[in-house]
Amino acid sequence: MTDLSLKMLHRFYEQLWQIRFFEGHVQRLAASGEVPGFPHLSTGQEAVAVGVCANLTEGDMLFSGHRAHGHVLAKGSDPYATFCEVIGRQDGLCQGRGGSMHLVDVSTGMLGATGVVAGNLSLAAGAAWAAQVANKEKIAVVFFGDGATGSGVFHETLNLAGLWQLPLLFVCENNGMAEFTGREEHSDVAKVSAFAAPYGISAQTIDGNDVLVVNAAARSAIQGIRAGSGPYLLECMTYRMAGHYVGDAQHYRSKEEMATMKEKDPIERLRLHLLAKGDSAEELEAIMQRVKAEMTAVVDRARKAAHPDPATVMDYVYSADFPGREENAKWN
Amino acid sequence: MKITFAEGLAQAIYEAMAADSRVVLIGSSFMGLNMTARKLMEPAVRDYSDRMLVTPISELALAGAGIGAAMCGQRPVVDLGTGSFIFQAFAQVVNEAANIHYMSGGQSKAPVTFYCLAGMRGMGAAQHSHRTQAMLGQVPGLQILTPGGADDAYQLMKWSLLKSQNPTVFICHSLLFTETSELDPNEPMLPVGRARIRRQGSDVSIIASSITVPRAMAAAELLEKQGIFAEVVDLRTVVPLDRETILKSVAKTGRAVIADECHKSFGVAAEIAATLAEDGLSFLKAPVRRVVVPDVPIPFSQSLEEELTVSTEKIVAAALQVLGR
Amino acid sequence: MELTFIDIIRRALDEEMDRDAAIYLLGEDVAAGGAFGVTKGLVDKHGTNRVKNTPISEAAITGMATGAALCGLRPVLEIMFIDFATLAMDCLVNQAAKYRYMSGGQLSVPMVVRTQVGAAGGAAAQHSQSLESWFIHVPGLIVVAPSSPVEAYGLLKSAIRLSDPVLFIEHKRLYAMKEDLPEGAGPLPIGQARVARAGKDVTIIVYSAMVRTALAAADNLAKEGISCEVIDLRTLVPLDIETLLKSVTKTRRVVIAHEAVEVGGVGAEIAARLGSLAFEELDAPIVRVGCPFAPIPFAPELEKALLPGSREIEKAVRELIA
Amino acid sequence: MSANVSSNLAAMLKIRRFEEQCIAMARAGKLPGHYHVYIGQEATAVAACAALKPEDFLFSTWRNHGHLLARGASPGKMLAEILGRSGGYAGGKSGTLHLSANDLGMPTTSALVGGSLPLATGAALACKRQGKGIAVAFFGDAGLEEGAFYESMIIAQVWQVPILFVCENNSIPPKDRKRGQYTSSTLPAQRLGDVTQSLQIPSEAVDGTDLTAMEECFKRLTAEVRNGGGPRFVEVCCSRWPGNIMTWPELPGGDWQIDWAFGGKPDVDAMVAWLSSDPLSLYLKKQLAAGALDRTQIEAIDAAVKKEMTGAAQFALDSAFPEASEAYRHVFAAQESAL
Repeated sequence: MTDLSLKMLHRFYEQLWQIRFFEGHVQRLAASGEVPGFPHLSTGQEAVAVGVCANLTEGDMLFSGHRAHGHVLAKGSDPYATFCEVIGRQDGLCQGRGGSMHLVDVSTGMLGATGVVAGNLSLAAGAAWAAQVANKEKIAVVFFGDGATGSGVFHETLNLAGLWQLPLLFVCENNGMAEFTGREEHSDVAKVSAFAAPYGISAQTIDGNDVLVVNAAARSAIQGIRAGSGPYLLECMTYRMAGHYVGDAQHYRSKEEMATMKEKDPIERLRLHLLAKGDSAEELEAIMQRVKAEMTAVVDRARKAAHPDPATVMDYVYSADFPGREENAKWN
Repeated sequence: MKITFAEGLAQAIYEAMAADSRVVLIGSSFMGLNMTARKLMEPAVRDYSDRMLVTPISELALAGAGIGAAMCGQRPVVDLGTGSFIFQAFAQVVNEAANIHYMSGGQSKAPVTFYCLAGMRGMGAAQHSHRTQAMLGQVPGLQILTPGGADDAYQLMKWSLLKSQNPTVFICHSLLFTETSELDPNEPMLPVGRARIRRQGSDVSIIASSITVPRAMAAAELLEKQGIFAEVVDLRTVVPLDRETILKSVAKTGRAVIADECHKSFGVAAEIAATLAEDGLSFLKAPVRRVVVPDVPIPFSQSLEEELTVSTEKIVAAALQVLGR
Repeated sequence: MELTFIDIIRRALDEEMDRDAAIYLLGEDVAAGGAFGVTKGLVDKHGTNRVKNTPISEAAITGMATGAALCGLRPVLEIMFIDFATLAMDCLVNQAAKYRYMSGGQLSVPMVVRTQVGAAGGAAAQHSQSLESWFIHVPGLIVVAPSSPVEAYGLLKSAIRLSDPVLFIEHKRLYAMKEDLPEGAGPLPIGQARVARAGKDVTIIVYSAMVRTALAAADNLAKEGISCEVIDLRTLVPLDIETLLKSVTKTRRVVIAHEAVEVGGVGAEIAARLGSLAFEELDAPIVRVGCPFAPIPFAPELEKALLPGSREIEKAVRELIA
Repeated sequence: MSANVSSNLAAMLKIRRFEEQCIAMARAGKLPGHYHVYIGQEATAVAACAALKPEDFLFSTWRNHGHLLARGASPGKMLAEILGRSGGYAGGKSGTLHLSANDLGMPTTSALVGGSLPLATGAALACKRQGKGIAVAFFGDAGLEEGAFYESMIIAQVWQVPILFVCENNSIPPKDRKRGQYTSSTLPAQRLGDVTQSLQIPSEAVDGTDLTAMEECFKRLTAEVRNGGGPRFVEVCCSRWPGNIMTWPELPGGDWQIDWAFGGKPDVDAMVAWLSSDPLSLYLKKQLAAGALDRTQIEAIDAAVKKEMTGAAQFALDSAFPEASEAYRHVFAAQESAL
């Protein structure tokens, strides 16, 4: 854990803040009605995205769900294009077709975020299979919440991954909440990692709020997968500081619970670690301020970006070689 | 008494739970993310929380559990949340519930209600905006309720929970919650399977259901300012489909505009247009027009979604077109 | 040499696999040949890596095929019966059909889902359905429904070469049908209907196994002096409306027939379009022939009572002419 | 001979002879469509149904004949249904795949892998709410490959409903199993109970060739479930009968013969090997060794069963094919159309 360079640690610190500020703007603009739809925030869970993605290469394929802002940014997408997508602009990653719940950036290997709980798991297995038959060292990674473990597809995919020994890393962000209800009401199984063993899949449950712990655990899991030891399930215990979606008043949480949040904050924990390593508070404050200013500039620019042209609404339903493309556009 | 759509739903659920202890709620986020509407469910939560089951995100098995409990004496309503999530439960809804009465030669029945909060709700994008009534309407054995007014939200929901003997999909549109209508508790309910003439007219029939009902009503008002009298037919239910009322209205007006939020091809409007082409050709004075959603997934961006929306303006334009204006 | 529908599909798959190493077959028992023996023997030539058995997990294997298609493979997935596609609905409707659009054109899902439809005696309500029109209502999917072995050969080859997800619908009752595969047969165009029989009095619009039925009806009607034009749609998405309009302009009368339930089916869409586009051309109301609104019963006598056949088509035509 | 031994023997023989009858009728071209038989698994249905009460609900699969017979269904009405006749339980609409008997607590049968499991879970919810009865779901090992299985388990556990999941694993003899090596199914789990145990559902395995062991097991498990203990899972380890081949069942070596319990041998090697895991033959041998019955008694029971089956076959064959108008009935149940 301590073998990471100071440069790397500063990079983590920057990335954590980048996601935090990005989502801060999303939350602020959503409150004023400027972000359409129901964006989901990962505030408090940033360490998982940053810790895992630091071990991935551009060729590795990533799948995520409706809470994907952090994963997309950590995998290296341009914050401007990402923000444009979240507010539905033409410069967005998907030209305004996807929005917050369906962020895709093929250039970074971010292949799909799906708005359907557990909808991404089997797709990631397919991507892993494609890598396996191509004999490449590439792997697939899928982020999902503990709520997804209630879905049958989770079970089907674990079975397949174990059976075919796929190069696939399951990363469960266990934030203890499935939409609006606590995990204890959903399942008697405290740890998601317990599901892996019957299928012969190795698994581990770790502190997901410590970016260094996440990074080290993911590194060793990913090395194993690349070496051909089959799928791995990494369960990161984390804490959703935000509601299920922007605007969720979180009546299901107690005041005491809200108060202890700060102790769990992954950014604060990394800051304390860096201070202990000899960084000065001023230095860290400067990093934070710099990221903050950058993100403000990005958001200001994005808000000025053009909306998509309604005349293009029929684009991309089918590929260019689809024979019925023109007929489809003409008839409608 | 004037009520809102959301009030009608909440009241129907409360009254049904009070009237019959077999009414069980499998999942209970009927109002989706609408916080004001969610408050309306508080009386039911207060009095009947023992009949509101906590649900993991397991749509397939939750739907199946609803069917199983219905076959064995309960009257469950399964809240599938966002209507698009019914795809996870298709195997149970389509292949089990719809077939049980028939396959058993009439021995068994499954009076279960599947509740879907569906439709183009504004920035729901491609995976949260489905209108599934056309797909489900092709499944013999399922009843599809598509209320477009608060009166029907109340009555159809209450009927489904208390009286229906068949599996029912209750399709609720999230943009209807604040629509209001008059409800006279002493008036007998219009039977299920009968369309409601929401407005009489002589020049053109506008056939609507669910969210297109208030939009058709608004269109009719705009048309009246131009001296055109549109008749608005609110289907209320897609299955059963009241072909008789549709044909009767078009026989009177000679012209039809069908406003529906499904995709154009193979949608609810296609079935109605086909019915008119088969049985109403002799009294049609102009081709039927469909005001529907083009064959394209629902995009996220506001400007793109608006382009696709079945709006009042588009209904007005179609009416003018069939009138040759 | 005469080949059955099954043999010919196998040959098309085999040749396409030779042509393109990115093509992989997967599905329940496909290595052993699948439930109907379509893929039998392919594993011996192409290996277990490319002809892959899966668990009975329709939701996950459809997702896997989609994910693999996103990442450069061209999977051909077999879903044993279209009735089981209900278990894969989320993936087909919410994922595969949407990825190109939601990603603003960044992603492609070049995948073919082979499945089969239809009632062929005694399989009852959960193994006999014709559910194709659900998928036609989903933008982003292509739906192909061949009517004979030779047609299937050409259409499957084309389907495999497309860049969008295709549902390839085979009919149980066609599996044993035999035809000569003409020398030099190749891919057939997607989106072009075929005039299976020319005529002048009535247009009968059909696809899949119903083409054979309509041709038989046309034969019988010819004896009464009624000349029917039979159009085989071949693909349901894209729908070749031009060919239909051309025919209707000539005959001025239309019967649309399919085995799927009449309500909300392919016929409803075609009737609606012709009702609007050919309003002036029609001399009589359009008539639809489809399955009545009931599940498929088990008893062969009941199944026969329910399924539309050449008798129903003939009756519809005679009524139109009268 | 105790009443229990004689009723067990009669119940198992009834299923065996019924299935042989089906195969004979299929060979004679009387049985339309595909079908599945329960030969080799008779002891499971017999032991499980003995532990049930009239108010309990049962759910089965396409391989359901044994469950219905053990529950007391009429062989004549079953056979009529399987032949698609009007005298069948569903008047010819269900056939073998969806055979059901609502008055016996078997309201429907799904022919989709895992399809009945959510329904059974819902039935258990109804039982819990109504304060009586339990639900039992029978399914094969392939059921574990479907997400429906897993979702049903989770819900049953969260809701603590009274349900017993009975997985009849007929793929490979238990002793030969290795991880990932099931023939009929594709699971990496070595013991199926490991999967359910990870969901915190008490799970166990029982020898499906041993009627006595299963009687004890089902008695205990149904009592636990009935007393509010929540769901239970049991894997019944059976051996696949050689006649269960890919497409259509066959009778290798012909009808089962009493003589095979007295040293006689079928002329098919696979059958000779299988007899050592045939629950019926094993039960007979055990009771013979214990002196609980003799050959004459066995022959008398078998003769009575065969007579019943002949009657059932006659009933089915005499039953008329349904009227065409029947195809349109029962799409919807009758109901009041307003409040």
